[in-house]
Amino acid sequence: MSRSFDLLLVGVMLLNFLVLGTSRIRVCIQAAALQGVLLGLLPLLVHRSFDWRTGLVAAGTLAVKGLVIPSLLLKAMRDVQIRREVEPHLGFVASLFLGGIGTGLALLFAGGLPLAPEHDGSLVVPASLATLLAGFLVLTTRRKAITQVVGYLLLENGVFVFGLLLLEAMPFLVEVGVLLDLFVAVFIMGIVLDHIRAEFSSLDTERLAELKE
Amino acid sequence: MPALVLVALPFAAAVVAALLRSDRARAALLPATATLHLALTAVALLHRVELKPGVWLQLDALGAVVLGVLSGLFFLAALYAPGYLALRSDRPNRVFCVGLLGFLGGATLLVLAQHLGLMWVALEATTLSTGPLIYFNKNPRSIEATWKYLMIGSVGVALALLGSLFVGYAAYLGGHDVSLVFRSLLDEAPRLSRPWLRAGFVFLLVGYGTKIGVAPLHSWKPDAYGEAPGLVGMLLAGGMTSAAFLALMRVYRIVAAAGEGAFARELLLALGVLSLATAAVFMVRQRDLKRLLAYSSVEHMGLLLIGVGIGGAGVFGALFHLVNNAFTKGVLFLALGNIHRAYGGKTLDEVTGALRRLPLSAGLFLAGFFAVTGSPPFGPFMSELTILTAAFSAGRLLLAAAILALLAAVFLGMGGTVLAALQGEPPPEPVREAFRDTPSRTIPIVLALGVVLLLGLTIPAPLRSLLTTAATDLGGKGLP
Amino acid sequence: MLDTLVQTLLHALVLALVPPLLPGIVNKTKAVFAGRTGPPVLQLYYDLAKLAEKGIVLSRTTTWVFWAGPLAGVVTALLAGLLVPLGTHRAPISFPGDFVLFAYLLALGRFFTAAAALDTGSAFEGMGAAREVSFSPLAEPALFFGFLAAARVSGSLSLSGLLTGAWTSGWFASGGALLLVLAAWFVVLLAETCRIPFDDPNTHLELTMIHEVMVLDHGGPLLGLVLYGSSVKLFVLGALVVRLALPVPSGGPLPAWLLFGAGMAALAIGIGVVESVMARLRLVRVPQLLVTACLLSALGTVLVMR
Amino acid sequence: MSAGLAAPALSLPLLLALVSAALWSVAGLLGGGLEPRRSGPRLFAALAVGAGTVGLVGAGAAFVAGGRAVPSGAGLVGLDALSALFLVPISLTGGAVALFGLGSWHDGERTGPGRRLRLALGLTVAALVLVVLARHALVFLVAWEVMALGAFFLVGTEEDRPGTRRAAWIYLASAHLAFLALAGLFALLRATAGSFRLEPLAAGIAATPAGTLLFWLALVGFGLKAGLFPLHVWLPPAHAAAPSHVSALLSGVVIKIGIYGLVRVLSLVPDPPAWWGGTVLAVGAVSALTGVLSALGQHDLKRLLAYHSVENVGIIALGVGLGTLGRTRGETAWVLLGLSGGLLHVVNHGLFKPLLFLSAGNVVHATGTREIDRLGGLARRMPGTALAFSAGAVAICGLPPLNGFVSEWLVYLGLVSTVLGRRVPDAALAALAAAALALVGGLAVACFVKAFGAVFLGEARTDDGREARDGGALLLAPMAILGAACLLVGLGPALLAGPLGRAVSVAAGPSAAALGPLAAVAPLRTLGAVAWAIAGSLALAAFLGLRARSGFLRDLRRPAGDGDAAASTPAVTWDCGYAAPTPRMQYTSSSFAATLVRTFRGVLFPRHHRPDLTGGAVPEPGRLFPAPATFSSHVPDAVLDVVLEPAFAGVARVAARLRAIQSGRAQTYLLYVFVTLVVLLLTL
Repeated sequence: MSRSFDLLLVGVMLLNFLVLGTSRIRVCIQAAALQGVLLGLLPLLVHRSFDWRTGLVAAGTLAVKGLVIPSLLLKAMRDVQIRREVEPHLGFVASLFLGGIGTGLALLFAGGLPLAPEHDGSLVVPASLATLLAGFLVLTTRRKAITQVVGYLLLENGVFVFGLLLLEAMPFLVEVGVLLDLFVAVFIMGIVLDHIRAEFSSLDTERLAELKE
Repeated sequence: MPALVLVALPFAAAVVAALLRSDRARAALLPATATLHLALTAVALLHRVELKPGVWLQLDALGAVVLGVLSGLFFLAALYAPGYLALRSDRPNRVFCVGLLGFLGGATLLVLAQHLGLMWVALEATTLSTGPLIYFNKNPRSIEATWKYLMIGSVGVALALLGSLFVGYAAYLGGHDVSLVFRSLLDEAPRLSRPWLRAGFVFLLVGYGTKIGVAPLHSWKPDAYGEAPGLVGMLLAGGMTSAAFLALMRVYRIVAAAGEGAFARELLLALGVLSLATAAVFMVRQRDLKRLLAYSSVEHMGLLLIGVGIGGAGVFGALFHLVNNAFTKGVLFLALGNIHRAYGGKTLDEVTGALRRLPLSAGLFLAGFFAVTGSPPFGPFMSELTILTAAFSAGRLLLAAAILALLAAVFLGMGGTVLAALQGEPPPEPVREAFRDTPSRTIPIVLALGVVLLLGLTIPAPLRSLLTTAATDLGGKGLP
Repeated sequence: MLDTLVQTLLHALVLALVPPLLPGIVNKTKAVFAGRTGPPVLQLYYDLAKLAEKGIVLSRTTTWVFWAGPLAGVVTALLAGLLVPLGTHRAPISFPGDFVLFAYLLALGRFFTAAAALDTGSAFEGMGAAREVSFSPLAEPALFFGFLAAARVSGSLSLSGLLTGAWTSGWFASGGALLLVLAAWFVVLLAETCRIPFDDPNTHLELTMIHEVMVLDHGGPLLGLVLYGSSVKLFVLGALVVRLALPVPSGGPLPAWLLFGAGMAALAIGIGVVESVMARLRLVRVPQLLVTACLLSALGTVLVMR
Repeated sequence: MSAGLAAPALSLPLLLALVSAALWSVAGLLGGGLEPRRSGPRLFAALAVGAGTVGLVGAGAAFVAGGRAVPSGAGLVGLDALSALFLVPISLTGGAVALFGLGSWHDGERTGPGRRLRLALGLTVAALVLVVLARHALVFLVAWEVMALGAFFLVGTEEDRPGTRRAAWIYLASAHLAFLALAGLFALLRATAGSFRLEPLAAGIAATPAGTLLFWLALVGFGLKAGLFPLHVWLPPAHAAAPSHVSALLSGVVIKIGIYGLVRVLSLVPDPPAWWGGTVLAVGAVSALTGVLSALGQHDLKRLLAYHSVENVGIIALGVGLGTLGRTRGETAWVLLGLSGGLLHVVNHGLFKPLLFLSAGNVVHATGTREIDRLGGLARRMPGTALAFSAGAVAICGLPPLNGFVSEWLVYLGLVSTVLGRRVPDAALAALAAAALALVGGLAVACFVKAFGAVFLGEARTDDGREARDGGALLLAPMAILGAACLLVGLGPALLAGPLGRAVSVAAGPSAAALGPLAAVAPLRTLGAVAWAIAGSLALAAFLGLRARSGFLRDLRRPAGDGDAAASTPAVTWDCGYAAPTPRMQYTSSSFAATLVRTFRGVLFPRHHRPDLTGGAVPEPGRLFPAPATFSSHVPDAVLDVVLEPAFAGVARVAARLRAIQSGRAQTYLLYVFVTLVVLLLTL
């Protein structure tokens, strides 16, 4: 694996911290978008030989993760006029701290798993797990529905990173299917967000805790 | 190539439904599609062939069992749907019908998929298509339920994807050309990389376990089942869970073939027992009937995992229980749907004396209650007895005793609520036109109960052989 | 054969005629202790004869049960008497487990006597009935533990066998145990026949009585039957105690009968003495005394088993 | 059952039994289900009586045939002496109950419940027959559950009355717990013996852990149904709430099925450990004692009778336990006496308890109350019922010359022969049991003197019974039948020696061959003769009493008031010359039992509701008299009210607290998913 590849992965991980650290939802979304763009570039670096499949996957990823979904979220944010994630269940500093621990754990865990020679020493596995954890952190600690969607995006990005190891293993159809599913999922979430806003005139998930026991 | 048609049919119908103008036509489209699907299923079941490597869509024994359940259940739901939608004619049903058909298509694809990735795609599709169904009632409670369902479901499915990738990488390290087709994975199983396989199984267990709804991953269930219309609840509790269970079983089969079966079974047992306990805790004095059924679903999914975890004849019992549970849930959810309509509520605050106000539906609900709590001569009893016997045969006396104790607790919890709702004096008639039992709204329930009763009295030979094959595929054995 | 027949007839005659004598002896003893002349020993016979002449006053409340009480009392007591060996021979009726019949016959009598008392609908007689049926159950275990001990000692299952056998083998082997049983049975006797310290047969304070208060409304022949019945009961239970306590001398029936008669007389005098020297217990104390009796004979059984 | 009918080799008795079962279900379906307008009840009664007769004939035929029939009917069903023995009370009581139902339960305003009642009744009895015929675990379980659920609907017949629903629920809960235990039991049998057939197990299983679990499952499952202490909790409420003839069926037959199952399963085990028999024996003794004690404290006539069922089942279990112990020790006498005593008591209790419940039902029907302290003096208004009840009372107290005495005597005899035995522990246990049994007998007498006296004797305490009448022949005939049967068994126990012996030899399982004839250890002929003597002398006494004062018979039928001066002078109760006594001054049942209840307060936990003397009870300055105050007392159920209710409340509280984990926040739920993932990953 090339050095630039690992650099991009480092960038992905740093973006996790940006998402975890900021209270401004716009920044969150843009960070996720940027992460999407990086993910879109990664496939091109995996293969020494460029083929049309990789190109399509890269393009699709760029489009979906980098453009469409972020713009959807930004629109939703504008509609409901919220700027900041106020008083999350876990403070931003603490989130960053946990994110750091998570990244460390990811490195440890990945160390325990065998790798193919060609992947040896690459940051793929730790990066993927770290992003996954970051996604989970956002999902479990943030109150605004939009932020949670961002968390879900991070989660998916983590999975995607790992998928790079299997680019040639994964048949094209599945790749596309995965992308499509992700897109539809977020799209439907967007719709639901819209309804939530219409129903509660807010995107605070505290309102969504009526059903108990 | 019936497989492809089977998958294509519902999606095509969904498109048609989306295009159709009139709500009544759309409502009518459902039974038509369901009947056709059932017929095709029958054909597919009759002409099953041995698994060929490299084929992506094919019906093996396990798939056949679940496909039969799925198609039959959807048929009943579709029979029930027109009457129900006529009752709710105040709201458009386009999204609803499309969602239903999409669910059928996704689930069928899931059952037929012989490829790890494709199977995942199908499951995600089913998840997404059912979201709108839960939101049918369009009130704050239902939107909350939908939100949780989507969030938790999607996260679970994402974890499952990572798990699938792990398995794929395990194969990659196995050093042969990576194809995620089950057949080849099974053939190569011994050479898969154990650490990745185990990790992959854990992720898949958590991911698909979320869809199956075993504790502690069940948290979306009561909300979703509680707020969705009766027939959706039925499809979720009987169809979605069964399909997700099938997905898990396919993975389990690979893990077992790779020689990690013991490890996997321990995890299954742990989650299973935990589910039973959780269900018991939440059923005690549960005032909401639909949530009660949701926890009952948690309980029975737990039983499925336990059956597989025990191994031997327990696997047969688990698969048989999957069939029984699906149709029993059909009885319960549809009957409860009627009661819900009649009282305009589903908690003990509104519902009392249902046996007087709605004799037929309430009677069927009572029968379903006895069936689901494992009373003979209904099917669930037979399958639970099989699982229990397997536990004893495996020498797990404590486990068996624990199962018995938890089942008792579940009965105590469930019975109190159910009887309180069915017996006693009904409240004065509501002002709006009184709901009555009509054939269209009761015949599907009677059919479902008939199936449950039949399965309790005897296992038809074809089904028996099918279950036996499926059980042996999963490393268990059939009834001695 | 003939001998058996004669003995049986004798048994029946003694059982039928002698009982009213016992209360006479008891009262005479008490009179002596009190320094009075007291009624003649045969007083009860005179009373019975007189009562037989009288008419009956029936409460409008009563039914056939009111009659059944006295009759059943007499019949069951007599039948029970046929189970207890008196002379040298086995009792007229004797079979394995007949001691169960013995106890349950008395219970049958108790059932109807108490029911008859309730039949009058009087608060006092209800109270008496309640006490009668409340105290005697506590006496039953004492009785049965005794039977069991004697049975294990003698290895026999019938009253005749275990009462006789108890002496021949038992007293030397395990005398202590049988002594305990004897004590317990004496207490049971006092309780069952409503004697001091359980009940005072000739008090007239209804609130403190048990047996007497049950029969307040029985008059004339019915009262006669009641008195006769209770005397028979006294005789039968007494015979039980005496047969356990005394041996059967060899050398023909005559000495045996004489010894038995002497024993019964001694028992009656003993009761008289107890009644003269003791005071009635408070009713709440009665159960405790009975439980003590049970413990005594239970201890006896344990000793026998050792 | 269908398989049973289809099977080629069906012995005649078995066929008859199956026909009877079929008739019962038909009766239920026609008489209850699809009712031809008004004739439903009559049709039901007719079919039911027919079914009962067929069942009796079948049982008789089975005894004649020798009663060791191998399971026929494809091995699904079979009829041996043990099954036949239980078939007798089922058929007899079933028929009697159906007749009584026709008398009391076909009045117009109760048609709806009436139909459901008949349907459930027919199916329940059919299932009962099938349970005793079953030779295959699945047949057994299915029939068992049909019976259990049928009984649930029977108990809930009058669900509109207060307390009925709770009673039905308590019953259903215990029934299902029992069923689960049995499912576990048969699953275990299947796993160990390798077959669902009810066939003798291999030796040595009893000693394994599986064997221990097997015993406990059987004891709990069947004990719950039989109502052994402390599993009896459902009995009192259910018997009180159910229609009286249903109560008769419940206590006469349904709870006996628990005993049947226990005996049947024990008979499958070739070598029961000593502690099995000992445990059953001890449990039996405890149930007998607690049952009769709790009965003493009741004011509700039917609850009182229900507690006596606990007592009698205890006596039965005592016999069964003794028999099992005898099998372990190889003492044939214990086996013969214990088992025959227990089984005979099953039949006897199946006769006199329905008799009591039917007469109690007649009282409730005529007065509309079950409160003993509201009744009184009914003997003059309902002489027939009074006679029936007194007969039942004498029988259930085990008093000669009626049937109760025979079975209790057999048990006593077995216990005493154990006392004479060599092993001191056995002897001590038996001695304790015998003494306990004696105490129980005495207390039972006390209790039934109270019940009989308070309900039928003295003066009516309230107006409830003013218009009470005996009711028609349909109500009296069943009682007459049952009473006659009681007397018959009492007078001719020797007649039963044969069938009883056969049943015992089946119940004794593999070791049965060694058993001698029952008559060898139990002189039943002598006992019969003595019974005749007792009955004769009582009759003679009655006759003499009649002659001496020819007022006797007239007193039987005499309405209050007019007497016969020549025979006897009518007057008011003298009562020590107490002036103007009123009926309310009579000793009530509560005060009657007060002494004993106080003596045994340690186990009865009597509750007193005293007036608050500091408050309104003392007069305020202005007023002369204190405000009216009330005092009441009741004896709660020592297990249900004292232990279980609080325990369940506690559990429910804990569960409620645990439910906080379902907080409603998606974030929390996702956290659970995450935690699960991490925990499972740690197991790698």
